[in-house]
Amino acid sequence: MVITQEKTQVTVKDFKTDQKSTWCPGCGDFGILSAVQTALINAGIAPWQVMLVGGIGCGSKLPDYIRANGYMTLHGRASSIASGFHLANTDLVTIAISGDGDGFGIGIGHLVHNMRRNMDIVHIIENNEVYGLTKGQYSPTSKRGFKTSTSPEGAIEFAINPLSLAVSAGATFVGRSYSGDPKHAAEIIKLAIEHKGYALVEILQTCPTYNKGQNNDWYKAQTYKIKEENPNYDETNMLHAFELALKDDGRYPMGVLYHNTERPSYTEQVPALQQNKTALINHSLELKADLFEQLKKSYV
Amino acid sequence: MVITQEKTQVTVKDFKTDQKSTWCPGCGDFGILSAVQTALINAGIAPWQVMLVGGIGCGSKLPDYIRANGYMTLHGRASSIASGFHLANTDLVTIAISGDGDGFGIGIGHLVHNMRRNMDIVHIIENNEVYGLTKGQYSPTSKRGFKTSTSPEGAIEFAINPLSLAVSAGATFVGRSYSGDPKHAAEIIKLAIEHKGYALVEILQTCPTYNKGQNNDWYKAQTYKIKEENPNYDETNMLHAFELALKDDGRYPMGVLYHNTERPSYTEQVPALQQNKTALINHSLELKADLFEQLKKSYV
Amino acid sequence: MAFKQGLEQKLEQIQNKKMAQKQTISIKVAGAAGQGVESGGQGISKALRRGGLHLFGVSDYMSLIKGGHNFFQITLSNEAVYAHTEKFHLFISFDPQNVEDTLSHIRELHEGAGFIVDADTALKPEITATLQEVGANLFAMPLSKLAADLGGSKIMMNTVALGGVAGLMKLPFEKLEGVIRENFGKKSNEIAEKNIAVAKAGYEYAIQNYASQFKFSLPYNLQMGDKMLINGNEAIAMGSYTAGCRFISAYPMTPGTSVFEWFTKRNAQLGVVTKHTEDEIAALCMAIGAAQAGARSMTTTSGGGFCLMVEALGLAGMTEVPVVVVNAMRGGPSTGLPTRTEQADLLFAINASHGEFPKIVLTPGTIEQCYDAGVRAHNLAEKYQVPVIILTDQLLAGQVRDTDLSAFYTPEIDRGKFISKEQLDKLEGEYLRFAFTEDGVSPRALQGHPKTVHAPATDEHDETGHITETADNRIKMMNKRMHKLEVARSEMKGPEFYGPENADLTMIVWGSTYGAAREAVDLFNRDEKNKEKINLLHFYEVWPFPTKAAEEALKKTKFTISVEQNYTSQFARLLKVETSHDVKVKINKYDGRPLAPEEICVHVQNVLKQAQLATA
Amino acid sequence: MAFKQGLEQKLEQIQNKKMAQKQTISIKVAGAAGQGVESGGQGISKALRRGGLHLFGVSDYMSLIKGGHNFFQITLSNEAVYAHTEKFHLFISFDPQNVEDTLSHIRELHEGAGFIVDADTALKPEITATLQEVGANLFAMPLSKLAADLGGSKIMMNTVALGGVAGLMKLPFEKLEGVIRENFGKKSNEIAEKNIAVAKAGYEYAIQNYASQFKFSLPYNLQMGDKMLINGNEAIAMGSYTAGCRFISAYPMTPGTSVFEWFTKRNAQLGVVTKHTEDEIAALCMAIGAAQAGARSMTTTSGGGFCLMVEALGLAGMTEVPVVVVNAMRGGPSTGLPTRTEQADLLFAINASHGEFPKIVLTPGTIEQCYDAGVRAHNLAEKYQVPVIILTDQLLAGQVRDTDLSAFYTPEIDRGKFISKEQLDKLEGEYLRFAFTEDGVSPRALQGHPKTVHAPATDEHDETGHITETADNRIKMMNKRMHKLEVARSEMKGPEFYGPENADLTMIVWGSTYGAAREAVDLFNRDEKNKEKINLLHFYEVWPFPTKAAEEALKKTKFTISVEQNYTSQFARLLKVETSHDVKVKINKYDGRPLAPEEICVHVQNVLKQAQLATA
Ligand SMILES: Cc1ncc(C[n+]2csc(CCOP(=O)(O)OP(=O)(O)O)c2C)c(N)n1
Ligand SMILES: Cc1ncc(C[n+]2csc(CCOP(=O)(O)OP(=O)(O)O)c2C)c(N)n1
Ligand code: SF4
Ligand code: SF4
Ligand SMILES: [Mg+2]
Ligand SMILES: [Mg+2]
Repeated sequence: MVITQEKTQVTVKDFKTDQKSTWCPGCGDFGILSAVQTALINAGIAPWQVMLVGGIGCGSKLPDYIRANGYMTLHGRASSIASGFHLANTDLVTIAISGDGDGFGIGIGHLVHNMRRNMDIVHIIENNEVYGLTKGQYSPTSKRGFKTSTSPEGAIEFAINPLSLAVSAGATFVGRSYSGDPKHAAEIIKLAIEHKGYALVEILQTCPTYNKGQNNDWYKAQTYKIKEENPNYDETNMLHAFELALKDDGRYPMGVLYHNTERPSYTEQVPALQQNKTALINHSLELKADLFEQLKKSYV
Repeated sequence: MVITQEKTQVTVKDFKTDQKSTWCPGCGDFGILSAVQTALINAGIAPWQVMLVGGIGCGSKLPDYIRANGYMTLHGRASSIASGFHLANTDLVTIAISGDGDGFGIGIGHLVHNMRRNMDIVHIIENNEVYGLTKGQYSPTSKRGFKTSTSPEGAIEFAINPLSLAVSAGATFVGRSYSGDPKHAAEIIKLAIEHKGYALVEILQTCPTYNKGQNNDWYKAQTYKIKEENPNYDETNMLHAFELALKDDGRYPMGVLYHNTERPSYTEQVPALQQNKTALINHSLELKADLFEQLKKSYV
Repeated sequence: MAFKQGLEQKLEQIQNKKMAQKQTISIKVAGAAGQGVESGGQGISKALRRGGLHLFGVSDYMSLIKGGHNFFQITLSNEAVYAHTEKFHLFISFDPQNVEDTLSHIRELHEGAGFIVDADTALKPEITATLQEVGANLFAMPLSKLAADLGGSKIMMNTVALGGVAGLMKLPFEKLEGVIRENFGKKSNEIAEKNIAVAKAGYEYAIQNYASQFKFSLPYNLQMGDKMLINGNEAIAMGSYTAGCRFISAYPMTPGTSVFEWFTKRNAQLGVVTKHTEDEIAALCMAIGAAQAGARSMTTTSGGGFCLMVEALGLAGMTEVPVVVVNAMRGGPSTGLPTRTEQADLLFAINASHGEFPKIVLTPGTIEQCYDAGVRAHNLAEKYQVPVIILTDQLLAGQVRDTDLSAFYTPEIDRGKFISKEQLDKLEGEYLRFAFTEDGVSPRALQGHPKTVHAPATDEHDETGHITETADNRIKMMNKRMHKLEVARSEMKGPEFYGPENADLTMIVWGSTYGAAREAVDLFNRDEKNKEKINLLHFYEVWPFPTKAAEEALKKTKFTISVEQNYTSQFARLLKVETSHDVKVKINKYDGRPLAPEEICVHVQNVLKQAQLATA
Repeated sequence: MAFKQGLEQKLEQIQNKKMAQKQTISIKVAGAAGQGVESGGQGISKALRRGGLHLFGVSDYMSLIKGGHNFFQITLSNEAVYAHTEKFHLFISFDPQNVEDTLSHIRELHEGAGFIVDADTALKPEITATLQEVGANLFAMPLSKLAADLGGSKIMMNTVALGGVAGLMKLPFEKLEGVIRENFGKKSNEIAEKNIAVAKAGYEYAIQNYASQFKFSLPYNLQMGDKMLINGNEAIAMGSYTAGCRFISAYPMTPGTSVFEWFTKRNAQLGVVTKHTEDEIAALCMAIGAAQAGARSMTTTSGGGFCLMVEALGLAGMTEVPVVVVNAMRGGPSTGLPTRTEQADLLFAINASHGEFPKIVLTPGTIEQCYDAGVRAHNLAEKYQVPVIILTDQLLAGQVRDTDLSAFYTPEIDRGKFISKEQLDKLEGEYLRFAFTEDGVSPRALQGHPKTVHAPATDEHDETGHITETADNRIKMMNKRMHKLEVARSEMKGPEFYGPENADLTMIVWGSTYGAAREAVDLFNRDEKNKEKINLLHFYEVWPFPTKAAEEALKKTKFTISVEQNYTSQFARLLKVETSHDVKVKINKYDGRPLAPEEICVHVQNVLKQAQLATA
């Protein structure tokens, strides 16, 4: 995002809230919450300088468990609501927060369109490969064969590949991390915040209740950092990003998969925002008499 | 599709209807209508053996102008309704018909999900890069800078790349043709019909009313046949398909971009359809007394 | 009740009565889509209006882009005029070869009326025969010839025809000339001048050849001064803008689109963010996002798109976000009659979304009320922190009527309990976004200030916005939210009468039906026998229902009938539950065509007859 | 009216009256989510039911997966029982350290009631003090010890507790043993046997140590025979299946999901295509696609998902496609109280989608009616070729009650004017999908036969299905479609009374409120003074509204009050507009918790008192 506010000295304390979390013990969402907090602290963004727009789902409740501006909205609509908020107030860092069902399932239309528009927001999608809050149905990222209440013989659909999809839809920042490594996740989120344009951050997330197989040990074995395996990886090359996203060795590459800094963000191109260099909500509501007269006269 | 019905000897006459078209003179939709008809004739599919599910838009009205089974439904929902129809009656060849707004705009969520499911239907998307029926607003495929009533300074969004998106979403057949070449379009549609799984056919379409610049001459200059330019093009290679889809030389490759024959279709994996080798609508509705008793007893 | 069923005869009786002061002339311009019916109609309207006539204009069009058959109807009068008429005096057709439609228009011509067509067209014998039957004159003008000879292109034949109309109407030519210059001058001066030349030729040709046959005329009021010809959607848009709307996100859907396009066309000039979204869900969600940020925001659509918005409507209701939704109704259900008019979304709009939350529904009936609704919607939304729906329809969206510039007033912007940055700086203690208050409205401060950090939830929440499921809080929060509806009810505008007090019969109308009903009042009562027989009661702010005002007004009625453009008399149902009032007879029209005053009169006469029989 | 406001005292008065024949014992099992409250509650319910008791069971749970606080309530009786009670006799807690919730439960214990906890838990002094206050006994059983010693794992402490309950209830142990064997036997015999052993230990421990202190008991009816404990959603699903539903597409949303999961779990066995879709729009659209193909189809959801379906509902209405939609209501608006109950979608459902088209709305109130609604929905949908909505709610969706197997009858499948393949082969002339007929229903033939080629449109269409905008056809088609509603109205089931004829006061209820109201009738009238004072009138098929039957029934009432789980008395509003009947008093509950019979009685008593004062 284009960060317009001054950096603020903040600590964990500033983000502390009394609200009790409703997450299961051991849920990966705790790690993600801490990663978000760390990223904000490291980026120098205070609770009042950020806007966290949650969808609906276990992970989407994140804004309830941190002291920061937020808005817990509708299932699948976080991306749209966050985009609207951002266009009206470009001063806050706007972050949408979804689960895999929320973001890649019901919400994929908004996701795809806001990515190609290059809306200047961050979208964190917590991917536990299952519907948690509704008690364990398979999701668009569930692996084929995953048995759930709505797929008792095992899912027969091919899972979505969020990263290749994001790249081809036009996201300009595509990163991935994992809930068991909040430090890494915080780094990626911070990069996403600093990126200008739509930044998708997929965070692989453990769900010890409904996706027991993919626990922390499993993820540790299945994930690797892109830059560690290939220090020369060029994240600005779209075709490389595809290749990596499509690599079918059962392992999850982590880090920044794709980063395009050349495309202008949507926000930068909106006439009403460019001609008047302050956030829309600060524009005067006063009606200019001559303009009004001119508008009316044009109909005479 | 798995074509279960016998081939039928049909001619243009069989598809003739009295219904007057409401398309503008010179509209590319006429060419597409004729291509659909030719494809059906060549595939040996009679009007009663096919189901054409239209969304809403100029081109989506196609089923009104041909004598064949059809259903003109809602804006953006053709893919879902066609999938539901197909699952209940696997005997008919089911073809969804959308405009670019219908298919790639409001309907992209259903499109993406039905592609990765590999629903065994054909989806023809008539891409005129504009909203025709609502009188010329820009669409998700409109080029950047395209001036319309909702983009008076020119569109500031990056157009969707339907083909790379389809490939990464998991479509198993991705083809493209153009309304000015109905013969080629018919060939591609026929291949799509014969493909088992989700077959996306994008048909570039002229709209002489709202997209005057992209007329037949323009398209003739901007399009080329994949196989003509590269006879060795391997449509089964996903990465090649990406590369071609992303090639940014302003020209449109036409033909079969991607073809994956290995993935099972969704339909083939549905227990209720597999255990009883006839279309769902032919299954008996009779209640087996012992099964009913067993169901009730399980709650005692 | 379906219309036009054996009623023609009675209609004639009504029309043949002399109409005292008010005189009207009606003109129809018809042709295929793409032939310039709409632009021609608008152009001649502007010219005639500027001449000093009152004018009502509305177009009838099919759901297609080119071809088919559209028409534009103009009603001119020496007095204010609010609806089209069924019969008319002058008919210009660009597609006379479309025999079926042409004949149906001709059958509605008055005796002595004129029919302008290009002299080059070989008219079908049925057409000339029917013209004779109704006693109308054929004005076969050399439209294409004059256009080709003087303008250099047959395309200008429309302009020749408009010149002909101006001639027959004895409009000072400079009025038409002015409009043509304005309309074509943007393209090029040369084109403008050519069009003026051909118009002039048509003008003179008509005067010389047909003026003596065309006996209808109206006095031009040269003192009339400036009036706007602006349609309902444009008025809503302008009212919204002047009330401070700075964000509009929408997805095109007829007839809601033009509210959006009013803004998109001027987005840079007005400093408004306009977003064409991927669907209606995103349209309302983005508007809500922007409203939550603090911008006055809106969206616009029609029924099918409104369907997709109802979930987000509940989001706005639950989290108390002010947002404005325009639903311009058209013929339903489903895709229905996409370019025609209907009033069938009333109960859907009022009850839209699951669960219960306060919302406000405005149903303007005139251009002036459209402007006012635009203004009030944004003020009420922010004052009560609720979603506001403006329910308009195709008829109102696209109609023009000479409108006073002063009716478009400079609004006061009432942000309600809005806490400014400056006030926040001084704030002590914790800010509670959903604080319990007497009127249910909580002071509203925006996110982005160190003292206002909060995160509202669509789940039930406490005063801070945090999720909580306790029964006590739930009850209080429901009471708080629903109480806003009661407070708002007291400022909803009550219904208004038009016509004589103490009328025997009162028509209950809402929204756009006002126009035709108002003309029907004038038309019906003008008959000497019927003096002061009927009036109307018009509702234009319907939710929360202004029950008290409605009850007061109903006391002043003797016999009520509802007149609605729908099948199930939705407003009569609403009135029943809110006031216990049962209308005696329900008049319904649902063929997508707007009610005409004459048609209403026929119904009214039937009702009166039957009612008298019944009480005899 | 909010409940529990200074009413406790009056409540006591009612409860202390001897209840002649009907005796009840209520049990509550509480704990955090994930502690096995639901499974434990279901298990002991099954065992007690099999012992020969009537039983009503319902759970109360928060919107989270683990933690928080849930409970399962069981009401047992020697007679049929339809609701939970406010006060109860036996309380088992797995999270007694959750002081606040535990205390609130304890305060609802009867004098002499028992509280089972693990002896290893050090109870907070407030808890023991409050227990003493209410006069309840602490049954601190060695739950974890027995589980560890005899079962080898503390996890089995729940089973020990259930054994304890069985012991106190003097249930023959083999009843519990049977249930445990069935439940755990699937996993492994060993686990089953261990659980039986620990249950037995709990059983005996309770009998030896506490039986003498626990004075409540019920006679087991050994002749009772088989009854189902099936919940409302399962009953809807089973009714739908037996009526021939072969396609269900849905998106998970509490509390609608379990209808779907009933099918998904059995999809191969039953030969039903089940599709978990990407959203609710696709869910209904796929079901409509399948229905258009000819399969009996349905979807299920809750309010928020229903919002997303309303556009497609209009598609089904316009193209006359039979499809069934279950909307299981929960606390709204928006995300609201996702796991709690409410009846606030009635008017939304009836008026859902823009424009006007016929639909049918069923509002079952009991498990038996849920089954019946499942059957009827599919038959009515196909007979009238309309969408049918089953409006249920969280309370009904999740409740179990001993249900006769015979109540789940073998349905007749009525496909209405369905034309079979064989008939088609013989058909002469053109097939018209939307042929005009006397009852508005057109013979329905499927696509896929050489003689039936057609393509319906959501635009207004002619008899073939082709798009047309003519006014004449429009009027006829609207009349045709809307007329189906009138024909269907005559077969909508009218309301049913429960309780004495000629009661002084009649409660008007709909849907799930039947249960608590029915128990309230019994409870209230059992008081000698109140004999035959109140009854209820229950509506369970509400759209098209069974006006005649309702009017007949209302004539038999003297003084009516509405009792609804919503804020705005939606049913009373509907009743008003349909029958002109004004209920005298409206009772509303909207905190997401189900009404209890005692609570209703308090309201009724207040109403009666005030009414008498008023007429005095
Ligand atoms: C419109 C709508 N449909 C369905 C639901 C029910 N629902 C709540 S959360 C959820 C899915 C949660 O899955 P995911 O997004 O992966 O989040 P998780 O719980 O796994 O973190 C669903 C279907 C809803 N709230 N709204
Ligand atoms: C829910 C909904 N929103 C909007 C519309 C209005 N509408 C009709 S067609 C259309 C877009 C047409 O564009 P496209 O799909 O590209 O088809 P084309 O007309 O260009 O062939 C829209 C927005 C609608 N019918 N339904
Ligand atoms: S269900 Fe899974 S995702 Fe949800 S809170 Fe529990 S562990 Fe976390
Ligand atoms: S507007 Fe364009 S797409 Fe629509 S019918 Fe006309 S030419 Fe074809
Ligand atoms: Mg998930
Ligand atoms: Mg298009």
